Amino acid sequence: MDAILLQILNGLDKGSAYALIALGLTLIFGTLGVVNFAHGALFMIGAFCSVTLSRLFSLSHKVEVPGETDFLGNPLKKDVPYLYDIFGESTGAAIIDWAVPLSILFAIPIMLAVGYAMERGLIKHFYKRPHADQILVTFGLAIVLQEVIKYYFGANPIPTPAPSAFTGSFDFGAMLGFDPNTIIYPYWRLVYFAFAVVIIGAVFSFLQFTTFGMVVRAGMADRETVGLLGINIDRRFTIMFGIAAAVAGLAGVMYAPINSPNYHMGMDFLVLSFVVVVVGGMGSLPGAVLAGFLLGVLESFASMREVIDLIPGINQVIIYLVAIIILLTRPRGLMGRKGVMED
Amino acid sequence: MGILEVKNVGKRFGGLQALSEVNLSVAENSCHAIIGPNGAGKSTLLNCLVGKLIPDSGSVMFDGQSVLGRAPYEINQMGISRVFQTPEIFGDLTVMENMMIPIFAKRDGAFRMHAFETITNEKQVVEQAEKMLEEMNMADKRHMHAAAMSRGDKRRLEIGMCLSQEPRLLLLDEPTAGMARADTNNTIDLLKQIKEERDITIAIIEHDMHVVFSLADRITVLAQGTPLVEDDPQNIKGNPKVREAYLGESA
Amino acid sequence: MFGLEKKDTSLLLIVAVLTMFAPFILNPFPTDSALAQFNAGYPDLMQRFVIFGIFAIGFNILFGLTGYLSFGHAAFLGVGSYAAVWMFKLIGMNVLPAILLAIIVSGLFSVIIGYVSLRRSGIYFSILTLAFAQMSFALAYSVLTPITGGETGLQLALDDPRILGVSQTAEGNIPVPSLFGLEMRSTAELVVGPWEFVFNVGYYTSALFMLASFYLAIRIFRSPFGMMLRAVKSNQQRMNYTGLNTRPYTLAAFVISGMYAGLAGGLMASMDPLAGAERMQWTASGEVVLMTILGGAGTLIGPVLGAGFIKYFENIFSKINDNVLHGWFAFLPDGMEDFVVFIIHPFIGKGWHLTLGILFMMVVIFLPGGLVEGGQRISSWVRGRKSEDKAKGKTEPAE
Amino acid sequence: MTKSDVTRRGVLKSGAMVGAGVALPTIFTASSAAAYTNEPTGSSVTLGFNVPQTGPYADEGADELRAYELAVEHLNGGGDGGMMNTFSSKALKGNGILGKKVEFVTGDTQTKSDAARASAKSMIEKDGAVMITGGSSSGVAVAVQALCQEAGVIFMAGLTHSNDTTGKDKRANGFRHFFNSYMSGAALAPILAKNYGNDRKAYHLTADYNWGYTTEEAVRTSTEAMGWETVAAVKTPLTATDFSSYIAPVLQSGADVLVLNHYGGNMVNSLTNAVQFGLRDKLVNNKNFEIVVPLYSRLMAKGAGANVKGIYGSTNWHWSLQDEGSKAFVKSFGTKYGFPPSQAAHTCYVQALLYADACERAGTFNPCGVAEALEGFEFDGMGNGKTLYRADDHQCFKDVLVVRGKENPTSEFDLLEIVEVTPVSQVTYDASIFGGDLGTCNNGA
Repeated sequence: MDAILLQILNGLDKGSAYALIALGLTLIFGTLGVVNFAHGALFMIGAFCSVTLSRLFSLSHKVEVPGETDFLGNPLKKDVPYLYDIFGESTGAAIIDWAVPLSILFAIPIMLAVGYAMERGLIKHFYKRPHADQILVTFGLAIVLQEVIKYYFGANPIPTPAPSAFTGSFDFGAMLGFDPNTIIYPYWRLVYFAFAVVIIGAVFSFLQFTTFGMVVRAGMADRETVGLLGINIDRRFTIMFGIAAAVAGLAGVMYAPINSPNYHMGMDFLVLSFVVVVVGGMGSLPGAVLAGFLLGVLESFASMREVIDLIPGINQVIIYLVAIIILLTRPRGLMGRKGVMED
Repeated sequence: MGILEVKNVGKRFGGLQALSEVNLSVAENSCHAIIGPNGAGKSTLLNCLVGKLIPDSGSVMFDGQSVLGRAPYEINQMGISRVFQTPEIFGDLTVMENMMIPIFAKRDGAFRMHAFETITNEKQVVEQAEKMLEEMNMADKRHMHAAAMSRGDKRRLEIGMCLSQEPRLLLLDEPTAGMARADTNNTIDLLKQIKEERDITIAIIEHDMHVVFSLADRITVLAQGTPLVEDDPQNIKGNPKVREAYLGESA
Repeated sequence: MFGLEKKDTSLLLIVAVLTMFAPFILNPFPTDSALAQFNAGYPDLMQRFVIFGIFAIGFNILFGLTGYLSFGHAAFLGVGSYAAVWMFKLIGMNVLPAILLAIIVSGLFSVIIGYVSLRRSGIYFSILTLAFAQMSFALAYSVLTPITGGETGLQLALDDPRILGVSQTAEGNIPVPSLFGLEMRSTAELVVGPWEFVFNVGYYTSALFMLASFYLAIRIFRSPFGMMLRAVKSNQQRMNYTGLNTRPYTLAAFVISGMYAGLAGGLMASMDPLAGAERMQWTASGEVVLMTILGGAGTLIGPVLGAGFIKYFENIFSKINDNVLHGWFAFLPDGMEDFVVFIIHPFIGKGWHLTLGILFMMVVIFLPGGLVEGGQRISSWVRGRKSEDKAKGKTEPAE
Repeated sequence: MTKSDVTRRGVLKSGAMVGAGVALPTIFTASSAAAYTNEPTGSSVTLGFNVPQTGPYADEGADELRAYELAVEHLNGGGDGGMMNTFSSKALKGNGILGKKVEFVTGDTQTKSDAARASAKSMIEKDGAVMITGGSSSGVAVAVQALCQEAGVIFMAGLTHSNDTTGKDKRANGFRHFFNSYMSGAALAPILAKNYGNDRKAYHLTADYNWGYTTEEAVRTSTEAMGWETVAAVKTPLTATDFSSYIAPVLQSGADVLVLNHYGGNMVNSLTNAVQFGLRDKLVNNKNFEIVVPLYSRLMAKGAGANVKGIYGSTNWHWSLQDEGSKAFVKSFGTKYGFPPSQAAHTCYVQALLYADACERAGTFNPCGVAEALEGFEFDGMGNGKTLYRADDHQCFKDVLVVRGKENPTSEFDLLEIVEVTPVSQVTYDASIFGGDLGTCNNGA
């Protein structure tokens, strides 16, 4: 029982990332009808926003430490961040410590700008082209973006820790009356899950309760009709693309402490998140979220050693297996609409 | 006994009863029109005839055989060809190729792995296709991309493709919808010619009364998913029920 | 000739001449010149050109004709390689049975995957093939290690049975793949002044297979079957209402292209008897997509060009480094030289992926018909300049 | 083609046109004119450095390449000579190898066996490399080693840690300086027992591929011999990025030690996740919960950041070693590049020197001669103390370092501290235990 509860918790957390990426993908697909293979790259760029901001905060100058030497026997020079000079050592250190959450503010304008530039500069020209072309051009863009990141940040993962207040884990099991240490959950993952829920909630209420959102939803349902009504749906769609990019980017920002960002993390997530979208049903926002969490939980279950012992290798293939089964039994995914992407 | 016998067909979509108790008999070598206001269930009925939809109840017999549960391609192989509201042709292929495909389908059936023959060596098919292109007055366009043609030409090509299969029943779904007057008249002339020159049964779904009365031998009026009346064209013209059914919509 | 029309015959002959004389064409620079590094006429790369050419030709039969974008085609290449290596391990080092088995096994594998995947179209089909391929890769890398060799790949060993051959040679080495005794690695060299040309048995074996594949592809393209496949891409609705069952057509195309991939895999294993799981990864499938699009999907020669282009990039372009650049721009003033090198640096050498990505995007955006369309545009532009008055019509469909 | 001449490359490079008209075409026969593959006949010899330049191990590959460039510089008499001055064999004179200037070509393995073989083949076939070296994973090493065996050139492995490289998949033309999983286990176990006690319960997470299996096996066997119990061993997919679902059940199992048989990105992520779960703050069975990483690399430790603090592992070499060889190497590398070398750099540098030295001692580049010179070769002064290149399996036997993540690093390079230098006697094993067959040396003739 506790083992299952534990994996559900883990799965929800894994699912948060899937759901956030899939949500953005679906927004783009639903509003613009574009299959965006560069969405994983947006997630990666978000994570590198965290990296960049912590690097900016840590910009330092060398100060010689008397009496100590470096590995070559020369006098040791220590890096002292400029922030220490400006705010004093303790405040400076606190700011650096909180770089990841602060990156949210830093990332939002960047991601919106990236999304805007992508839509206006590239995607716009592909509305009328076949889906295969959209996949291909965004696939090319994903390669370019990841290579650019690799050029500037290297191939190795870059550790980007969460604020020290969030390190460690709390004993969830003890709260529920299980034995201590049976269900532990890292604080930062809890933050991530809560963050994902907030973002998902924000996107849904934005679409539900604002006029802008209503028009966009109408546009998702029937693009031509709304166009006929004389509403400038294209501009709104551009904004939607920016928002989708921001959602993916924020998912990446907060993900940085969970796994050290590297240049290929986008591609790692891309395939999975596409599977998520397809399982959820192309164009269905609730479907994307549901499938994200569902696959996260299933993946967690499949990695239990009892399960692996029973079916070796199941943890390697579970997501794909589920995708195949769902696609064959429910062609439109869990909550897909009729007629979407069927040609 | 008509070549096409529709008996007690009903179809529901969720809460909407699209068709109920539809009975229809299309006599061989006649031109039978099905008319009715928007939402009367004309397209649903047509889709039930060609295998796109399966009715919830009733039977559809073509030449004594049931078409229900068969895939569209099987029904086509039985001898029913369909012309769509917006021309469905192979836009990326040339006009000549468009014309050859149905002939191959007629000759070779639903699938044949003829991967090691060359099209140009299929003399018989080529001849038939060229003949049909001549008949359709588009021999000069044979190397054109089908997608690049005018709407009227596309319609003409589609009809030609259907005819080249020598179907026993030709189904037309609003063949002149959205056409300019001149194109409409051309299409009417073409259909008239087909009707006169070939042993073919035509079932046509149409909105445009001008087209219907120019072509039909027999008319069924569909309203709210059920046949209102079936009669000869001249009787339909004066029928008050029909006027009533149409007045709500358009004149 | 060969039952082909004149235009196709000349295309086939051109390709035949190019492949047969590839050792000369690919080594245009004297070995002692600075440009020698652009020579591509060494056996391994030449083999790769034609083998990936086969792979892309096959992929194009599926994607170019039917429009079904498979993101899992590398799985068939991988399965073919494994089959071939197993043949080397169990039966003997003759390449023919190995290649034959590779084609059969990947054919069977593609029947299964195709049968399931082709129940969906569009992006659903892409995701299904991707899922199957990723599953194959993940399993081959881990739990199937006894069959696939896992991380290190499936390789020959001195104690393999090889019932129709020898386990080890007289010198105690593993025997090498051969065609009835003609070793794939045998190479002859021709020296003309400072030039050096290499003729390799493996290359010519692969090249003959490539020509046969190319010929077969032409026949398929020009056949009623090929026309049906293009019709599937153009309008499935019309297909169905014309009495044609699209499912067996697409499945046949899928299996044929799977067998092409198997042939490529078998040849790869014959040239180099080791099969690694990475050749099944989805990025490897992505590569053949890049090749086909870059060259020109749906055209006959495009995929071959694309394959050559990408392999050249991967093997030659990636070797250009800063020193080479400084050599090229030495004529510039020092500051300028450094600046130019600085600007170009991210795009060359290990940055070749970046250049490839940009190039690929450019092609998809501006040249949907790939390099072939580019060539056609240039030639029609040249012709247009010759006879300016001739009004330019719609670009003919790429052949 | 009047001035044409069909011959082997070897003849061409020595006699240029001398053989014109004399040498009859020997078409389609594998090298009969040359004595062995790519026999260097001019004034220079070409070595092939096959390292990952793209892909996830690109940074490690870049460090390997730096080491090779340094080695070439030293071999050709440039720089301060580095470890050539401390090397016990004095055959190298700083005039290249056998009087020929050392040149090199590079290839990109992409850390894929296919790509690695392709780049190695290109260097052999196109550039005439007489030796291939480098690499950053066992899969690649085994694949390239087999290729070199077929082609008839020497392979000097780079970073490869799996037992298979010199075990099941060993080849007569291949040589490994780097240590292996077995040695890691043998070196680590006593230290773990000493620090953590003899009655620990271990939980293994193992990367689901060859290297993972051999490492798990090695650590399990050697810790169980010390009295530890293995509670569970779970395989994790290579492609996994989030290890939470593997790590969360660890505490439930009653284990008090977690062994991460992961390398590279896997290691960075699994360790980061394990620390996030606060495992190391826990008290299980009244003992502090501990984490062990059998194979450490400084470059990877950098990726995991502060998470490595206090965690034990093993490594082939570390720049803080204070023997003369290591100091000399760190000095010349550090002076040239501004930071200390990684263990990958060290092993690659040493391999290049060892190869050159073997050529000098053998008096030939012929792979069979070189192999003979390397087999059973004993040397010192290369950073790991007295070292033996064992003839039976071409594996180097030398001291193994047990290291621990440093609590207070002074720089971004100062992440590990050496806990113990395990003497070679403790990590030596019988060559037959891993099976495999060297076969016979192939010189391509």
